[in-house]
Amino acid sequence: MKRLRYLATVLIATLIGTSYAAGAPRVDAKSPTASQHTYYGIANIQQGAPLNFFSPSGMGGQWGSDITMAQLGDWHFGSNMFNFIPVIAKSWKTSKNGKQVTVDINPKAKWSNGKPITARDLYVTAQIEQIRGTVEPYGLANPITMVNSHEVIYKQISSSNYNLFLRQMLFQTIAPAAQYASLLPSDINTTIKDSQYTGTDPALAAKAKTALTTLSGLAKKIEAFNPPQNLSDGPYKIQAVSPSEIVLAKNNDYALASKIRIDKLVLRNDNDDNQTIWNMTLAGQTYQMTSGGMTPQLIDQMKHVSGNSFYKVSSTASLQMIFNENVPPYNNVKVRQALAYIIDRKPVWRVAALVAGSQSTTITGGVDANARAYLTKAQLKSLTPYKKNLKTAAKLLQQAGMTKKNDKWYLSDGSQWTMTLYTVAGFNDVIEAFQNIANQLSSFGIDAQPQLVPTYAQYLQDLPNQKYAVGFWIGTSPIPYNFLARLYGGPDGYNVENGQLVHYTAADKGKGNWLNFPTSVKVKGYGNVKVGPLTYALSQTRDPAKIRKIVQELMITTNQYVPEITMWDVIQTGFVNQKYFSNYPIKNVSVMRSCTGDYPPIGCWENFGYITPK
Amino acid sequence: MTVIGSRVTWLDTWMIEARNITKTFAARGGGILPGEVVTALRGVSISVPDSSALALIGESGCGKTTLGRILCGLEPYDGGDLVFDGVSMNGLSPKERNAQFRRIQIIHQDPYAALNPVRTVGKTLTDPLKLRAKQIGRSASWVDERVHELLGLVGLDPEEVLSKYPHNLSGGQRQRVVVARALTVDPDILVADEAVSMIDVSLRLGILKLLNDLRARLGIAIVFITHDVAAGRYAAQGGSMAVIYRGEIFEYGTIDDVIQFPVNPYTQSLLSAVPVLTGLEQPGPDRFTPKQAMDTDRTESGCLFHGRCPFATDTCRVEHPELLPMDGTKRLSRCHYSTTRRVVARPIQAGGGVTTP
Amino acid sequence: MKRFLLRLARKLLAGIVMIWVVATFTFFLVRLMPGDPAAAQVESLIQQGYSEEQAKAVAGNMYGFIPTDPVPIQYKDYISRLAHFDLGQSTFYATGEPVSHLVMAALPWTIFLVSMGILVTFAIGVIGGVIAAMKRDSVIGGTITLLGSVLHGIPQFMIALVLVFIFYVRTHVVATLGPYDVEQVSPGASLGYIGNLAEHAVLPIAALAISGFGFWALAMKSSVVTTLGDDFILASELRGIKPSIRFRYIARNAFLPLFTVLAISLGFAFGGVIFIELIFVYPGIGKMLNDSVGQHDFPLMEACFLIITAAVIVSNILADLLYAVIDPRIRTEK
Amino acid sequence: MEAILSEEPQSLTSKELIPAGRGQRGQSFWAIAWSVLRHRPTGMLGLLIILLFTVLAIIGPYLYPSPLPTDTNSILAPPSRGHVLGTDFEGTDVLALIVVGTRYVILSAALAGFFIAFFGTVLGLISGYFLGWTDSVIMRVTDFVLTIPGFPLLIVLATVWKFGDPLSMGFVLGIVGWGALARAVRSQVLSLRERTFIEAARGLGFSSFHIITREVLPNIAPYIGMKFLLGVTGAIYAQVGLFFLGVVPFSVSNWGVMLNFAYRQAGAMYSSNALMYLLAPLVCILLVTLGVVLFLDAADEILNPRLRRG
Repeated sequence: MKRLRYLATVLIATLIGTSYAAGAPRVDAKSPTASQHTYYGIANIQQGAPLNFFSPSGMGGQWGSDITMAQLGDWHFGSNMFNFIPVIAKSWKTSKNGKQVTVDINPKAKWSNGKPITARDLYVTAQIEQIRGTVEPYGLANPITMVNSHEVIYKQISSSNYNLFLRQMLFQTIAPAAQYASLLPSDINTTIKDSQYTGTDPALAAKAKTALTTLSGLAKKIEAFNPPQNLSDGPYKIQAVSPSEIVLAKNNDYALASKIRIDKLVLRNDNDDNQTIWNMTLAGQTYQMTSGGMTPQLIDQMKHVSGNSFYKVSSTASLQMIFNENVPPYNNVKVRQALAYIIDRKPVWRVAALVAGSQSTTITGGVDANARAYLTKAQLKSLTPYKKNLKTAAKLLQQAGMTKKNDKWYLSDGSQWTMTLYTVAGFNDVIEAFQNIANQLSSFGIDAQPQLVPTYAQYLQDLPNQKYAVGFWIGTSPIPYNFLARLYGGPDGYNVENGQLVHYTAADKGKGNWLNFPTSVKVKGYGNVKVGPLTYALSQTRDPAKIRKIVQELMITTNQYVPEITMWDVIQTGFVNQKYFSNYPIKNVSVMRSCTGDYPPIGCWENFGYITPK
Repeated sequence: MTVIGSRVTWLDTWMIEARNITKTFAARGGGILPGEVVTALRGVSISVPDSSALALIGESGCGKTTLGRILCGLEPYDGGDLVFDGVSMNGLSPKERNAQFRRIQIIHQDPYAALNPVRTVGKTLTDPLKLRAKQIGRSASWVDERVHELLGLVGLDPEEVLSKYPHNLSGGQRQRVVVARALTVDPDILVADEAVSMIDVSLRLGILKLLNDLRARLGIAIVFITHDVAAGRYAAQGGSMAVIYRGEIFEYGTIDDVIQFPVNPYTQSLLSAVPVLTGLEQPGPDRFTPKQAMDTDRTESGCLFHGRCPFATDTCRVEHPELLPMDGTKRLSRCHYSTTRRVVARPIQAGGGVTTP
Repeated sequence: MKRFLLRLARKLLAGIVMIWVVATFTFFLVRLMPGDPAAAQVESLIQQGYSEEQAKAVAGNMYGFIPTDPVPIQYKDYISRLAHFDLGQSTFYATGEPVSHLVMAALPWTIFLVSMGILVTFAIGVIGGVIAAMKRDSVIGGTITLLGSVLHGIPQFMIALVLVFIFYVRTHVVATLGPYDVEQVSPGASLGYIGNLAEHAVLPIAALAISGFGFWALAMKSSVVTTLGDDFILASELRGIKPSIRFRYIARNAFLPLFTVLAISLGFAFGGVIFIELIFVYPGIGKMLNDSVGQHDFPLMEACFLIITAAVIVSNILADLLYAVIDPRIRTEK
Repeated sequence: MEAILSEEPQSLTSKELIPAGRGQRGQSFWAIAWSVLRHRPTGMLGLLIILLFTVLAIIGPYLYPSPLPTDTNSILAPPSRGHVLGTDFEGTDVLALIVVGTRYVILSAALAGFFIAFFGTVLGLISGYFLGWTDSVIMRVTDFVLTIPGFPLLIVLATVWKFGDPLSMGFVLGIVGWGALARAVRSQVLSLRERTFIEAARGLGFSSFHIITREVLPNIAPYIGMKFLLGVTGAIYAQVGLFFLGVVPFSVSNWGVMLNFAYRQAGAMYSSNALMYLLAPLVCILLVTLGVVLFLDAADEILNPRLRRG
């Protein structure tokens, strides 16, 4: 028995040891200062992720923690115009032709260590973005000009006339030169310049290739860099992180610190299948939650919790079922139209997105709100609504050479028509939608089956590799060029290289064209429409009337040729609890929309002057 | 009688002959360490004549059971040879050898373990008979007849036992079923390994009688392995007896000779240990007990028995004795000093005298 | 003793061989994956702007072998890295982070849960088993036995869900899931932290205990019943030895065989705690395994699986040692 | 979850070798089974539950032909006259889903039990009967299978293996779970070898195949039968666990998928409407396993005459 007792002692000692090791502090664990206003929220926390927002899995970009020059302000459907509220920048000026932007830095803008943000930080950041290749599509010329310590000039290269240049420059996340400059070699500008050569001189081309290799190596180094200390804090500084929680404190060095009224922000990790979100909301323990895919009944219950207010903001995204037109029969427009007639989109929406979506009534490539904003009343009326009509569908299919035998549809080559609808594990709304669509198709005589791809990353990787004939994606952005380029841009083989539009066909493997929409189609009232160049033109003009005309043309083309079937328009929903804090922007659609990217949107809302402690 | 090499040939016809069989076992638990080796048989030769009987007698662990199993082909041997009707087993293919070994069937000590508990008596007998029917080209109906015949032969009522499971039978009945099963393949020899030691005393005689009966009626030879001298004597009536000690035959001769007039000290020590029925028997005058218990004696030099033998001399300690014929008798003995001693108890006559057979 | 050490050495060797086999198995399993994840990684790196050579090198770092090399060479690379405890780099979680770091951060949580859970389960189960055996004709004994069988038949994740439902969803007795409350305490060797840790561990350990109770109670009961039938116990009864002393006899002798099972079950619990970690949000190996499979982070997946297997092997060896330490019959043998 | 993979508690499985016969003369197997079940109402209940689900597995898909009707006007509806157990996320009757889903669960679990019994028995028999190098090889493989933690292995395998149909699910569960049985069967065979009837059979000239199948196997059949039943319960846990984690393919009527959706999507824990969507598969899983557990004791008694009441 003595031996057993000894054994027990050893075991207990081991336990205490492991429990200590389990909690070995990773982050500075000072006890929080006495605070007046603690705010509870929910976030997706990746413990141990590097404090580097260039890293694909870094911790930047949450709770408004990355600092940009400005924040997207007011905008509305049907226009390319935006307002911005300054953050690091105090003010900016755009040249008349829109190709040059001069930015003046806010003297109050400081890094988390209290040092001021200077022109050099912006200069180094621009270099880093050149290395990573992220600013190339916008035509930013390298290097940028430092006028003085607080003023810089961004220029577009001569061949580029990108109309969202200002927006792009202002949204740049700024990196502290003190940390990142040491990663860059002194001749970096030469290397960048060398890499941009596109001429025919073989010596220079070889040099360009070497330069590209150097740059991609540097990009990797930058992404892998894990700074010992985060200097780029936004409104909040991380105080402590545990696997289930993160505690943040107000950052007094933040440019807009005067607008931040929360002293301490406690965010619970929601990496447990919504259980934390739901439980905390039902208990009134979170002051803000963003959630899609909730049942109406859950929403009802949450509404009854004291202080909870439900909000619902129409978003700019839609869920689209898409076709790979390399794969017959989906290359046949009649088949795509027929599918649009077979699928009743109302039950699809009801099953998948009753709360977090609104029924889509148009097929134009954009959300209904976009269609209403850009199309005239007459045009709206002339759109084919694709209301469920099995007779029309059958007729279209017969015209496409298909036959129906024993209640099953057969392709023109005599094989039975089966459909695999690809979606991603965990994307429950899409799974539910595809399940419903599969049922509808099966009742019509097309054997359809949803199929789950394990990860979204894999799905996005397989999509351009033409692995799926039928899939889904999320049509995004209110900006006409962006949502139309989703269909007639990169995925259809139209790429911008050095300010020029280049088209690759589906045969150019690995060049990204997998939608394989015809380069030119005949559209009633417009004649031959060349979708690629027309879409590109959207990014190159600053004339609102011209933009409107192009959008109309492309929307009607989409409606007639159905490269996608919009299943529903996404609605942003969530709750805020007004027991301890009030003045939420939930009625301000612009603010709500511009803060959707932040999770949670607390810091973003505060930048606009919202959220007041009671 | 002649001894040529180690081959005992005092009979002209023999069915089975073991020549100089040796066998060792690797002790367990060796693992990657070289294991110890236990020597079971050190060159044993016996022969079993047609429809004769041979009793193998010795203490437990002496190798008699191993020898029995080797005879039945259940155990491979390391050296020597088995010769069936003049055919050497060493030269046969495994398949041919198995066919030969089928002629020798074993009757195990524990009749319960020897029967498959989930099969009825009928099934136990039918299966081997079916195999037999195929071999000798008989019909299915023959199998049925034969089952009844065999059960009759071993003295069981077919109607009563056919559908019974082993646990429904008495020990004696089970052993009879075992015998019947052995008979299904028409063996020439039955090796009975302590065949009655686990059966109620009251039923033993029946089984022994059955074995004798089979010998008499069917001409089946019996090899009777036992530590019980009386049972051995009864079972191997008219046959011969081999006394085995630590893997060697110490004495060999006709059964009555060996028991009445043992010449080897080891045989004598065994017989001395046979209990005497006080009042009915008188102990042999030369009775003695060995100097130490068997398992403490592990000497490998000289006579293997010298450590326990009260008559051992220095010669015994050094020189290993051979199994040699006694002058003028059909008797072999392994001793430097073979001599007859009177160790067997004799019945007391009504008149008080002692009979001399 | 020499014999004992020799046996230990043999077991360790067998364990290493086993780990090698498992590593080989997962290596080829990953090669079997549709679409070859390593090659896909190269592809996606090239798309990110890497040159082909660099992409291969980077993916090589991630997986522990160069994806486009012939399989035998890949295998050799992989094994030789493994021999240096280089498990490659995560492809999803904190890209480029050595897998060994991630696994080492997760391991303490699993060890904590598993060892605590097993100890509590074992204690409760053994006591229940003894009672069930001693009073096996009474209502209590019958109830324990029945409860044991029923609980043994309920999947662990159901019990965990029920506990979450009662204490987290409905009554809010527990405010947060997860291992501790960082808002209230900071990790360190403080009493507050350990208390907080213990508080949060109550539910997951309860789930482990409830689902494991049946196993131990039934095993202990049968062990005690067997011991009760032993000759020496019967003899002690006849000799009139005090019941309390007899109880110690019984407990000790019934207890011994279970101790080895305890160590073995420690290893299996490593693989079995996945649901508990997921439902109660403990960032342990099991959760990491599940997440890495979900994200197709194969280097991490391989590492998690190897660690879990190694845990089983180590606890098997531990079981062997324990048995030797506890059981006097084995201890005295040479 | 490790039930099919690890050693069972001694009280449940490591019963001594069962030298079972068919009992008294004249009593058929069915008569014995009936008399045991009559005296054990719990065993009878277990058998009835098993039978009920087996019948559902057979006729289920005929009761509710595919595709099941959906009604998007009553999504996640609470129980009502039309939908006794409510509806799921697309308005399909939960009862219909449960009934249709029975086939996959029962069939794959039965197949898993079969494969466990098959691999375990064959390998254990061969290993224990032939010994020597065959035994060494098989036992090393068995050690390997026993050491690899089963459920994590299933999760890892899910990355390559498609569990879509019951056969592939049952097969993989069988492959993962046979180790303990093989080892147990081997030791049973070893102890049977001590019994001389095996030797006698060899002496009579029977082939090894005959001896293994006709002499050895019937003796351990009851033991294997029990292991089969335990394997079935283990397989149900394992597959439902896999579906619950969502690592295997999607099928609306799969009980594990129902659990997953009810828990993660419908918030069944938080809203009473969807509670039946969560509870129905849960209760069914418990019922099936309870049925097997209850029946186990009776089955033990039927197969093992020594436990039979005098």
